[in-house]
Amino acid sequence: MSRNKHLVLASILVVIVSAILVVIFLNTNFIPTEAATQAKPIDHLLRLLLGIGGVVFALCMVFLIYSIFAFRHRQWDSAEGPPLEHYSPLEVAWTLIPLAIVLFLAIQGARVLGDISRAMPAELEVKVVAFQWDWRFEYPQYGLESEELRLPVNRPVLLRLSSLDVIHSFWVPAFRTKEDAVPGMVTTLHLTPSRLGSYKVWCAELCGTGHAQMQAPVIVVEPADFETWVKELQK
Amino acid sequence: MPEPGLRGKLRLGYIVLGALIAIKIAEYLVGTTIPNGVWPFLTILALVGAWPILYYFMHINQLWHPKSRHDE
Amino acid sequence: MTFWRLGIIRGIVVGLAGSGLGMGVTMLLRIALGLTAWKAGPVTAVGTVVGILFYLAGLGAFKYWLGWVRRRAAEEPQATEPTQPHWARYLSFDINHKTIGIQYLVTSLLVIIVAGIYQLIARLETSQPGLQFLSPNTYNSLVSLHGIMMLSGVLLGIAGMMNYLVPLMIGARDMAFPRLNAISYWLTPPAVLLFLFSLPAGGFDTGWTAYPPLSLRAPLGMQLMLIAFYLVGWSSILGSINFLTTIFKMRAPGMSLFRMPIFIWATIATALLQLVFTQFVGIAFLMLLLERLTGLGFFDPDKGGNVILFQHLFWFYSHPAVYIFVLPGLGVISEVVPVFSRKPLFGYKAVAISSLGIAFGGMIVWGHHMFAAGMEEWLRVPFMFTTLLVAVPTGIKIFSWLATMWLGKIHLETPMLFVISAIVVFLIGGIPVDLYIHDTYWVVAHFHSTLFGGFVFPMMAAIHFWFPKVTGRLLDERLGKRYWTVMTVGFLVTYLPMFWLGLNGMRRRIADYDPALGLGTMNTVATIGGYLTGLAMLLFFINLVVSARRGAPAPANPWHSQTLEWQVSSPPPEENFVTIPQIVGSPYGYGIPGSRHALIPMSSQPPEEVS
Amino acid sequence: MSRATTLVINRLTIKRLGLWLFILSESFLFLALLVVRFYLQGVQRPTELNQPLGFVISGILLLSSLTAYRGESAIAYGDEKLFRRNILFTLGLGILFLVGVGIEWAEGFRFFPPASGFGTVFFTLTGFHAFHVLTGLLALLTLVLPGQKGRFTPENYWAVEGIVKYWHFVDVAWVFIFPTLYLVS
Repeated sequence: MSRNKHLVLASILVVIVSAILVVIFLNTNFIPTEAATQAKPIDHLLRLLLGIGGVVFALCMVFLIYSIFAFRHRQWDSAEGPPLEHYSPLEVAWTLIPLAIVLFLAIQGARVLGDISRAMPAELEVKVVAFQWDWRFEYPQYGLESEELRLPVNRPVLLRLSSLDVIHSFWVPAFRTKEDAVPGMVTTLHLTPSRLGSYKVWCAELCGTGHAQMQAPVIVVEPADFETWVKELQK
Repeated sequence: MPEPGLRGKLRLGYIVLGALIAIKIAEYLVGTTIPNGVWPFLTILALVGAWPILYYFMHINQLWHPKSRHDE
Repeated sequence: MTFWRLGIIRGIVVGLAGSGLGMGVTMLLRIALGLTAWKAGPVTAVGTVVGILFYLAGLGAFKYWLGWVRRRAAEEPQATEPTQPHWARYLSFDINHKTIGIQYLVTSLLVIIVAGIYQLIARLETSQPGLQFLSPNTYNSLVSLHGIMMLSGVLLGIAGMMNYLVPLMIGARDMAFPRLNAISYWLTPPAVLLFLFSLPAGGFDTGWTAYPPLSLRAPLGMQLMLIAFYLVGWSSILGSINFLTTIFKMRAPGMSLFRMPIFIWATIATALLQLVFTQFVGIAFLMLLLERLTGLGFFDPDKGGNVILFQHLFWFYSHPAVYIFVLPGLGVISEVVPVFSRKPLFGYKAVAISSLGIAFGGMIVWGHHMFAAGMEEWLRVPFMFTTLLVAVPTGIKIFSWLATMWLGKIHLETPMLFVISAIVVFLIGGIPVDLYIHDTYWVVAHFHSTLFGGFVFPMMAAIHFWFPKVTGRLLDERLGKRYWTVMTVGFLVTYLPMFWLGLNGMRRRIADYDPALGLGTMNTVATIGGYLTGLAMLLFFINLVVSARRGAPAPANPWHSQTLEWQVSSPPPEENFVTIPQIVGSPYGYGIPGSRHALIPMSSQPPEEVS
Repeated sequence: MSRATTLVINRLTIKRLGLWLFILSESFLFLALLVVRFYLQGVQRPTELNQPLGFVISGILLLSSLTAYRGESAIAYGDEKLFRRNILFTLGLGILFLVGVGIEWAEGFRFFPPASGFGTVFFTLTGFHAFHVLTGLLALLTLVLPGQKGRFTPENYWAVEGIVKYWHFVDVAWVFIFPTLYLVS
C-alpha cells in the first residue's frame, strides 16, 4: 500500500471511532440526576470535556493501533523506516489547534464558574457548621437550628460554611457544587434546588476517623411544606 | 577597575560597603518615618542593596564568563 | 570483622547510638527545665535528627570532608576494599553513579512494593460497603502511607534512572559531584525506615496531603512521616543540583544542546522543578512539624495562623511534582519509540523544548487543587487556564511519538509494548477534571492513570530496555510479555471502574460507604484488578531475579540503538568511557544512510588518521 | 593553556555552578518564608519591635560581608596574613550578629511570644536565618583552623571562594528579611 492510502484509511477510521465515542459519551447517564440549577452548566461542561476528549482519544488511538498492525516488523534486520525528521506545517497545526481548544475550554470553564458562584436575589441564608463528625444547619432569618438541611424548591440558597475543628467539605452529589468548610474562615456556596426529594450531604475532605460516616440528610420540599416545618420548629 | 591588584580590590570593597550602608540608612529612614504604604520602596531598596553584593562580592558574572579563573 | 566494614552496618549501629544519645540529652534537658522527661513528640524528633547525622557519619559520608579539614585527603577514600565481595559496594557509601543508580532503583522498587501491599490491604476493605476487618484509623493510615510512600518511591525511581543514564548518555565519566550524589541516595534509607515505623507509631489519618489542622492532631506517626518526606525532599534537591551541573558542564565534545537525547532534556526540566519547588513542600512540612512540637501558630486560626497557607505552599510543590514524576517517563518513551520504530524521532526540537514547556507550565498551576478550598475567587480562572495550557506541550509529545511510529518498522518487544500501554493509559488519564469530580474516585483514577502512563509503564519499559546494559544479561522476553499482558489488563480492570465510581459519588479516602449508592459491584471489580496488578508485579520480580542470574549474556547493543550508552560494553566499564567520545550527529538518525551519533576512539589502538 | 590548567578551570566552573544552583534553591526557601510573613500578617508589625537593634545587626552583617570579601581578595593575591585576619573578623562579626539576634529573641519572648501571630513569623524567619549564619560560621571556622596554614594559594582557593560566597548569600537573605520584619507597615 502507498503512504497516502494508509493515511486515508486511518483518517476514515478516526472519524468512525470518534463518532461512536461521542455518541456514547453524550447519551449515557454517568451521573446521578441533577437537582439544582447550578448543576446544569457543570454537567454541560462535563459533557463538552468528554466530547472533545473522546475525539482526541479516538485520533490518537486509531493512529497508534493502526501503526502497530500495519507497520509491524518481526525480524531484527537492517531494515529502517523512512527518515522523516520533521514537517513544520504539521507540527504548527498540532500546537495551535490544541491551544485553540484549550482557550475555548478555559472560556467555557470561566463562564461556568461565573454561573455557579453568582448571588441570587432573595436568598435563603443557611449557616452550615461542620465538625467532627457531623453537620449542623442554622437558619438565621428564622432563628432556627436543625440537624437536617431542609430547603424549599426553586428558591436560591446562600450557604455560609464554617468549621469548628478541621477542614470539611460540603458536597451533595446531585447538586454538583462543592465547597470546603475551613476553620477560621467563612466560605460561601450558592445553589438553587430544582427537584423535590431527599438527598445526603457528604463530607468530601478527609477529616479523620469518622470521615466515611460524616453525612446529614438534605430534604428539598415545596415552599408551603417548608413554611410548616419552620413554624413547627419555632414553637 | 581604576586601580589594579589587591589594593584596588580592597578599595572597591570599601566603596561597595559605603553604598550598602547608605542604602540601609535610606531604608531605615523610610521604614521609621513614613507610617504606611512603604513596602514598594522597601522592595526596590532591598533589590538595589542585594545587587552590589551579588555582583561585586559574589562575582555572579563568573556564571556567564565561565572561563575566568577565580575573580581575575 | 568483615561485617563491620560494610558501610550500612556501621551506619545503622552508629545511627542507633546517636539516636539514643539525642533522646537521652533531650530528656535530661527537659528534666533540667522542670518538665516531664518523656514526651513522645520532641524527644523522638531530636532523637531522629541526631540519629540521622550519626548514621551518615558512621556510613562514611563525611569522611572526605573531615579528612579535608584535617588535611589528610591525599587520595580518594574507597568505600569498599578489593577483598570484599562485589555486592558489598551496593551496601556501602560508594560514589560511582552506576552503583548509586542501582541503589536508588532497588530501594524504589522495595518502597513501591510495600506501598502497593498497603493499598492492596486497604482495597480489600473497600471492596464491599460496611467495615470488614480494618478500623477507619488503620484504613486511613494505610491509604495515606500508600500515597506518600508511592510518591517517594517514584522520586527514588526517577533519581535511579537519571543517575544511571545521564552520565552514560552525555559521555561523562561520572556525575559532577559524586560524593554529594552518594549523600543524596543515603538520605533515603532512613526515610524509608521512618515510613515503616510510622504505622506502629499510630499512623496518620490525614492522607498524604497532611492538611492541617487534622495533621496537627494526628498521632506520632505523622511526625515520622513529615521528617521522612523532608529527607526525601532534600535528597531530590541535592540530586537536581548534581544533574543540572553534570548536564550543563560535562557533556562530551560535540554534544550541543540539540544533540542531546530527549531523556537528558527531560532530566533538565525535572531537575529544574525539583531544585526550586521542593523547598516549598519542605518548608510546609517543617512548619507543620514546628507547630506540632513547639506550638508556633502557622496554621491555627486562634493564634493568627491560616489553614489555607499550607495548601498554597503544599500544592506549589505538589502540582509541579506531577510533572517531576512524569517528565522522565515521557523522556524514556521518546528514547524507546525511535529505536523500536527504526525511524528518527519526529520533531526532535519540538519534543525537546516541550519538556521545558511542561516544566514552566507546571510552575503556575498549583491552585487548581484548591478550587473548592475557599481560595480567592479571582484566582480561579487563571489557574484553570494554566492547568489546561499544560495539555499543549504534552500533546506535542504524544503526536510526535505517533508520527515517529507512522510508516516505521515497528518491533513489538517488551519495552515497546510498555510504551504503547503508557501512551494509551496517559491519554485516558488526560481527560480533564472539574469541580464536581474533586475529591472523588474520578480523581483517584485520573491521577493513577497519569502516573501509570507517565511513570509506571515507562519505568517498566526502561527496565526492560536497559536491563541488558545494566546487568549484561537479557531479560526473558516471553515472561516479559506475559507480565505486560497481566499488568495492562490489571490496570484497566482496576481504574476504569473507578472513573465510573467517581462519577457516581464515591468519595476518596473512605473505609466505608452507603450500600444504598449501589457501588459494591464496581468496587469488587476494582479490587480484583488491583490484585491482578499485584500478581503482575510478582511475575516481574521473578523475571528480574531469574534473568539477572541465569539470563543469556547480552551483547553491547541488543536493540541497535545509536545513543551513547549502547556504544560501550554491557555492563559499562567502571569509568564508562575509556576515551571520551566525540559527538558528531543526532542521537536518532535511524534510516538516514551513514548517520552516526558518536565516534568512540578505541584506547587499544591509536586514533585513526583522517586523510 | 596546558591541558592540566584547562581541567582545573573546568572543575572550578563546575563547582561554581553547583554552588549557585544550591544558592538558587535556598533562596526559594527564604522566598517561601517571606511569603508566609505577608500571607499571615500582611504588613503588620508590633510597636515593641526593636528597630534600632535590627538596624545595628544589619550593619554588622554587612560589615562581615566586607571582611569576607577582603579575605577572599587577599588570598587571591597570596596575602595569607591579611586573609586569616579578615576571616577571623568575619567570624567575630558573625558571632556578634547572633548575639544581637539573641537579644532580640529575649525581647520577643516578652512582647510577642512564638505562639502568637507576629511572633510565629518573627521567630521562624530569624530562626531559619540564624541557622544559616551558624552553618556559615562553622564553615568559615574550617578555613582558619591552625592546621590550614599555608594551604590556600592564588592558584587554588576554591574552598575559600565557596564558603565566602555562601556567607554573602546569608547576607543577601538578611537584606530582604530585615525590611520585611522590621520596617514594613
